[in-house]
Amino acid sequence: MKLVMAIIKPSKLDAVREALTDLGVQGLTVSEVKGFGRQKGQTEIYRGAEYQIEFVPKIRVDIVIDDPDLDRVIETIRSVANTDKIGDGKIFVLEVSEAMRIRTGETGANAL
Amino acid sequence: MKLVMAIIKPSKLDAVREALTDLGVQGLTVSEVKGFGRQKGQTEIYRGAEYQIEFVPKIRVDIVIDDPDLDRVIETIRSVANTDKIGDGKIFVLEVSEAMRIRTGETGANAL
Amino acid sequence: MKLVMAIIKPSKLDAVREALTDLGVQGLTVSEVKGFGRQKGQTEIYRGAEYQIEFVPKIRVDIVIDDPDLDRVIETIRSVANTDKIGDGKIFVLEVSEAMRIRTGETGANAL
Amino acid sequence: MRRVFLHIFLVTPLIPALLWSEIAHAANLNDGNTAWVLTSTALVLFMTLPGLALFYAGLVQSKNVLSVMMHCFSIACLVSVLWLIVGYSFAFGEGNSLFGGLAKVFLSGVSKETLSGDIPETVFFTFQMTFAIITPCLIVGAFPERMKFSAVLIFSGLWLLLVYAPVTHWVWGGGWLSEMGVMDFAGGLVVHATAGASALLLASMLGPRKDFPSGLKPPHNPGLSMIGAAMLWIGWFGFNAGSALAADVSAGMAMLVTHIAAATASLVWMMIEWIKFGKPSLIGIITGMVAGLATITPASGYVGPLGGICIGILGGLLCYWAVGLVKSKLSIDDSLDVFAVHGVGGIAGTLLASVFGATVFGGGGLPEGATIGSQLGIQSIGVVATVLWSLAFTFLIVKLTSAIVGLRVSNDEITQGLDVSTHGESGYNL
Amino acid sequence: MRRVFLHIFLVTPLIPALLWSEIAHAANLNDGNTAWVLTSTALVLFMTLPGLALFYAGLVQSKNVLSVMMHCFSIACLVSVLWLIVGYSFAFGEGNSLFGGLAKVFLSGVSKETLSGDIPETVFFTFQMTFAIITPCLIVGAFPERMKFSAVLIFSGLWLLLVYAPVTHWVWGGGWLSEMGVMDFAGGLVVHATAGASALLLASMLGPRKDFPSGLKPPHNPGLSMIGAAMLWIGWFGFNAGSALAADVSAGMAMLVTHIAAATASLVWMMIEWIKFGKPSLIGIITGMVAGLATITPASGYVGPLGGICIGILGGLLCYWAVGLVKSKLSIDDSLDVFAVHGVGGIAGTLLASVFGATVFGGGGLPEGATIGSQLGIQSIGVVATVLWSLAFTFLIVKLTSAIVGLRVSNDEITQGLDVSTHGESGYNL
Amino acid sequence: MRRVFLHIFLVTPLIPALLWSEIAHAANLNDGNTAWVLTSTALVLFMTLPGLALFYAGLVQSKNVLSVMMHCFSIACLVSVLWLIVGYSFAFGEGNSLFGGLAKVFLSGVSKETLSGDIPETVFFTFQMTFAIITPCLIVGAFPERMKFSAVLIFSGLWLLLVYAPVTHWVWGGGWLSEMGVMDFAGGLVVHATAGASALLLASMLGPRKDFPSGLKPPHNPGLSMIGAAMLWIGWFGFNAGSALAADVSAGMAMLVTHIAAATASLVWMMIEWIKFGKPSLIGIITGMVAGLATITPASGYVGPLGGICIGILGGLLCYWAVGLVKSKLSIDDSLDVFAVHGVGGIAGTLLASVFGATVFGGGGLPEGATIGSQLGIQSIGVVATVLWSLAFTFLIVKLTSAIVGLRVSNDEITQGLDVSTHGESGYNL
Ligand SMILES: Nc1ncnc2c1ncn2[C@@H]1O[C@H](COP(=O)(O)OP(=O)(O)O)[C@@H](O)[C@H]1O
Ligand SMILES: Nc1ncnc2c1ncn2[C@@H]1O[C@H](COP(=O)(O)OP(=O)(O)O)[C@@H](O)[C@H]1O
Ligand SMILES: Nc1ncnc2c1ncn2[C@@H]1O[C@H](COP(=O)(O)OP(=O)(O)O)[C@@H](O)[C@H]1O
Repeated sequence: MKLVMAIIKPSKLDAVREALTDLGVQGLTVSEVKGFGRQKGQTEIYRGAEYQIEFVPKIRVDIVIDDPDLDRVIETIRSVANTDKIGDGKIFVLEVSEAMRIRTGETGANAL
Repeated sequence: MKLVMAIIKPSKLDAVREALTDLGVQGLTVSEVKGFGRQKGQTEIYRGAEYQIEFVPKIRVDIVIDDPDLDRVIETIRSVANTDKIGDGKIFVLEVSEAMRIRTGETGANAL
Repeated sequence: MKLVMAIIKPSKLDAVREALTDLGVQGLTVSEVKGFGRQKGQTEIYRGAEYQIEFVPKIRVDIVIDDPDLDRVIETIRSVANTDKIGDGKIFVLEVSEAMRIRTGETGANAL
Repeated sequence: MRRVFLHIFLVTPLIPALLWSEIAHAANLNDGNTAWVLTSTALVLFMTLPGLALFYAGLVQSKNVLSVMMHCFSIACLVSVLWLIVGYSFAFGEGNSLFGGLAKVFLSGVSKETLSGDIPETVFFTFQMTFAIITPCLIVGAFPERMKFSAVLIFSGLWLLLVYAPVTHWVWGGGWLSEMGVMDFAGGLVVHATAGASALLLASMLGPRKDFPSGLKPPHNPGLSMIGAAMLWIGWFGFNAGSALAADVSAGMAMLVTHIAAATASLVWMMIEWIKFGKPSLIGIITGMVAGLATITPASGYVGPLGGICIGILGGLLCYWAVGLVKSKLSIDDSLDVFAVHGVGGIAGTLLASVFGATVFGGGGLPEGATIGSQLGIQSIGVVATVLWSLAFTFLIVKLTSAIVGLRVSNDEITQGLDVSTHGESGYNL
Repeated sequence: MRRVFLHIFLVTPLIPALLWSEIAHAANLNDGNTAWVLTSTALVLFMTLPGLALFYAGLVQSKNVLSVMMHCFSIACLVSVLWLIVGYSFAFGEGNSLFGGLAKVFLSGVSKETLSGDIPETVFFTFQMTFAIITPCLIVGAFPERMKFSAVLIFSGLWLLLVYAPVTHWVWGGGWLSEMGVMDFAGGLVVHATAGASALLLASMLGPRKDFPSGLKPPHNPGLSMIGAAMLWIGWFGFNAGSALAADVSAGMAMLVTHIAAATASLVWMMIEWIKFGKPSLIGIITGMVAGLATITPASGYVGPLGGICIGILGGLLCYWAVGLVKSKLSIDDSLDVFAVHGVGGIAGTLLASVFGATVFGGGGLPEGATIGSQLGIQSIGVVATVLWSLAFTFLIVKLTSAIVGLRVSNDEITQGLDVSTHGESGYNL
Repeated sequence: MRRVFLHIFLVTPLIPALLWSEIAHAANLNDGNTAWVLTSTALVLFMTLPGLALFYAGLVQSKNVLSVMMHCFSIACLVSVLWLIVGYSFAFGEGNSLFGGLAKVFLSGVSKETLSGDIPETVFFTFQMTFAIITPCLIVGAFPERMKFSAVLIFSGLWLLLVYAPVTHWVWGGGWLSEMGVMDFAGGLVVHATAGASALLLASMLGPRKDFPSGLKPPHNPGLSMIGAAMLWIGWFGFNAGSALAADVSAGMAMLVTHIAAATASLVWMMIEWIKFGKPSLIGIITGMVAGLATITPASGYVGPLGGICIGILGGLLCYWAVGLVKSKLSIDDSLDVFAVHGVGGIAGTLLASVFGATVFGGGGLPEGATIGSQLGIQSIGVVATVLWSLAFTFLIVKLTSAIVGLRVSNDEITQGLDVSTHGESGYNL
């Protein structure tokens, strides 16, 4: 199994979720994160003084999938989350050695 | 070493932490996440209009442990976090190649 | 490629980010987490009753890097985040099998 | 409880005060009334800042919370200055029966000592200014999360002068509606009908929020809205009971029926939700409260406790029904229901004033010679005239504003949220 | 806008009011006093909405923040309607020395023009209504995070009629305690002792929160509680100084001692925490403030500055001690310390009124013929009677409510939080 | 403070009011005026609690939000008690032209019935107390996020007695500045100049926040600051119009010009930001509001609508400029701009009062015999004396405080945030 960890723009979350569901992905987990990269945070000005906001709000989507689904999932995320603008984010893939559904104790791909 | 990444119900956090501590786990890291899966989010109604909340609040617990402890940790989490209801969550396991305690520079299992 | 996952004290975030940037790291992702470990949370007292706060606020920094950079990155984080006090945190390293930049579709080390 | 006390100690310090009030009467300025109208002025400003700003801010998404507050705050400031320069004159200058004219521009002819009735005209001016402030701020609920800030200011400024000030003149400034005998104690026509009708039209001309109607996010902070609602309630005491312009029996009854209508409509809304959805919500009960208050407003000086209860019930039912109507049937994104709550409430209350104002329903009595039927006719003319005028000029002003600066921000800015994209700041850095 | 109206319809609905104002004048309507009681009414309502709602809401967990606000808001609405229908009559009808009777049901016999002392009776009615609102809302602090919403409403409605209204009649409505000469200026017995005693019993019958006492989570938003506390302080000026029912020397001194007692008790609580734990907390200082205010309430019309200080010190010390007592010794989950702060404060203040009300301690003097000792006896009778009555009827009402709808929500609903499970909304979507 | 004024200029703009007040004096207590000053007292306390506390709390980082509230709350309590014990006497005792003396210590000689003008002296005392409360609380903006809590309290207590009380005596208590004829209606010198000058010096002696000036974090909750700002605006009606000590024509005009200056300065600040940065911010507009209010304060009883507008414009411009000056040129971390906004505003307003107070600029007229030039001289003396005294004693008090308990918390505590490290609680457990 693979963990696909996608860092995307917050405004793309709903579209990504829908596209993945259409693909048959059964579940995913989302966290609010802050990103630092080529895209710079905005500058806020308070009472004339500049405050540099270093970080940009991003959403991290974690999806554990069975190996054969990997390419389709990556491709789907890429196509939906892409706006051709700096800061669209990244997709990282990690190996998952085990998965278990807490409710049933099922393991492996059945747990997803 | 292994990273055990458990997605559980928020109300189970304290029980899981206690059970793991009893087991001898020395540390863990917790984040607030939102889950999407078989369990659907609630529908909220404002002024007669329905708002579908797609995501359900979940807690993600990350525990890095030495290989031999893996089974006991998984089993403990499962037994404590289980309510037999949809949405109890998942346990994923990933390989950790290196660990270091920042304070001392210790590495490997000593760092945990 | 490697995912370096560093759990550090919130007050060290800016220093770590700057040191990594100086090192040439192009991007990173940050989340607010709560840690449990040797360092205990504070006790808060309300109207004479004690409330034990089990968890301590921590920052988790995720950096995906190319293999050769690993040692320098770890060493840099360690030296900057270290205060010699309990609770300085951990650095974990995981293997990343694939990376993609959403905007361009670049993969591998080019995506970082 | 001094009242009880009085029974115990028979000699009291109040006698001199009594004599004093005789003297005051001779000298015309009534200090008790002045004290109450000064207080009411503070209360009505409090309704907008921070009351209404919070009520609305809690209902939008967190990325637009500051922009809504900014709308209310900046409109309040702009209107204040315009009111001094020309607004007050347009509304309360002698003028003719349609328009107040320019005689009181920049308060000319009004000195510190000038009285209006038995209170200083400066106090009357400031009290009225707080009404002029809240009315365009009500319309903010029609366009949050998408309208250009420059357009907001241009629209609101013009609207004050072309809609609010004239209608105020007609109803309270000695204009044709008041000559005809229309009853509008505290602003069912002047405030709620004008704002409600204009909001509906503006919302439809501006277009909906990006995800309307499916895909909307729930209110980001209902508790903030509750704080705002509670402040509106408190402030409404100044709005309605202050409109008596005296600390007298009229003010007393106005406050009583205002309170009762608010409480009743809140309960009605709560029960509807409880029965229909099984979950009575905080947003629901406070929306009912606003509906009750808007509905009682025009009638608050004329009806008795029975009228308060009945108007509360009807206000709650009608506005609840109207919310659904606008959203589902008309599909207009009057985002925070300005028309359904204020417009419908204000209009209903204006009509109901002629019913529950009658002595037979426990009211203080209709104008001499009027019957419920005849008065209902006059009230209807008031409603129709006010609504038509509001729609016509709102249409013109929106077209004009659109031509000058455009109405909507870009979709990217909407996605980012107006707080950051327009105002360069974010609401919560927790 | 009466002013304009006057110029236009020389004979109109307002005629009665006009004539009336002549009569009132003759019959002594005092506009300064009326202005102050109108203002005080707004201030006291402000204490509950949003004051108390925020004070309590900040102390619970974030998943129950809206439910606490909803409790306060819906109880306020329900009580308002009940007060009009029968509550006021039960409390302030002539009746007999135990019960006010039904003569003033739905304000029958009270017209717009009726005076109560030198202010309109409508104003007295509304002012008193705000006291009737806050008292059951205080009890909300005993049962948050676990009580069924239907049970909350049924309990509160019955409690108003069976506990609050009768005791009010005894003390302020000409009943037996007032005949006996009990001193309770602004509600130590009527408000704080009734609410405090009932809260303790209700909490123990309802059972504790799921994680009581270990495993409790700290207040989710102390800043919100601070806002509420500050509003309580401000509003309390209307509560105590408004209870003079006049803008006179009594009101002046009442406001002064109220303020001083609040400030003193706040400092006392802060110092205790500083010394005991090394950390003076915001929650601590505002709790001290409430303790000081509750304690000075019954005494506020009788004592001088020295009394204010002493009552502040004693109120702070006693309530601090009581909080620990209830939690550790009695193990009752009176969650937000209603009894320890309001009950103990109100009772202590009622007793202390007879001490610091005496001229020898700088007070305004006890009732004619009374000594500190004799008055202390009367005050004690008042306390015992009020507490016993409150306990007895609270017991019956809780049993009844429990039989009709049950008291507690399920454990699952508690875990999920009442905001979502009962009201279908969430507090913070940031 | 008209009361003091009366003794000084026998023929002035205030004459009608004067005559009036003579009559009132004969007739003793005026209930209308008393009602208004009671109300104003509540309004001014509302400015500090929760107004100012929220305004400041929203501007700091979330880990220090409670500590700022705690500063305001605890200073308010401490000052209240000190004011009763000696502060009032220092300020308003007969004394000599420099110092009020000890005659009114613990209100000795003042009974419930004692009048001050035509209102109870207890009311005058409490009204003045609310001014004494807010002034040291303003200084909180100079030292948040780093000052020791014990040092905060010691500094504030001493400052009240050694800076605030004496200057108040000079200006309003019959001291040398009032004898000289200085015009300061509601506290440009007494409140804003003292607080502003002291804040600047204290900030520079205390040292900057850890990350000043680069590395600062933006305000954690601008909406909270907006709530506070709106409450300041409302409360300022009591501050300025209440300073007429009567519900009369003076109060009416004071409220009007106060409002107009606030609105104008808000718009000015908004426009500057819009033009300079393209983003008009909520923090900006509310800062402008405070600047306008601080600037109009000393002039509010003397100027007309034109003066209100002009003072609003000048206040906005000057304070905006001063904010940049202090931060960039002086590099002093007066963190929330107390000097730039209050100090500069208060001083500018004091000087401008002599210009726009003149009849030629629509004002009510300068004191008899004074020309704009001569009065400007007197005002300047007032400014210089007030500022020098404030600086000198602030220096001494800071040195003393530093010697007793030290000024700053440790860097570790700063990093952790004062909420947890000093007060043992956290602001948001969402
Ligand atoms: N090496 C990295 N490790 C972890 N996260 C990264 C890394 N590089 C980028 N990110 C995340 O991806 C986001 C987008 O990256 P950025 O460089 O701004 O734009 P782009 O991906 O379009 O080149 C960043 O905000 C950050 O959250
Ligand atoms: N494939 C997945 N990848 C990542 N997280 C998942 C995945 N499937 C489920 N989850 C997480 O587990 C939670 C519970 O899953 P759900 O399908 O609702 O119930 P259950 O595990 O009982 O079948 C989800 O809310 C989500 O956070
Ligand atoms: N085994 C672990 N797995 C995951 N996170 C851990 C683990 N041990 C510690 N942590 C994280 O590291 C933080 C610091 O650990 P702690 O034991 O308090 O101090 P130290 O690292 O200095 O010994 C914890 O708060 C927790 O977030």
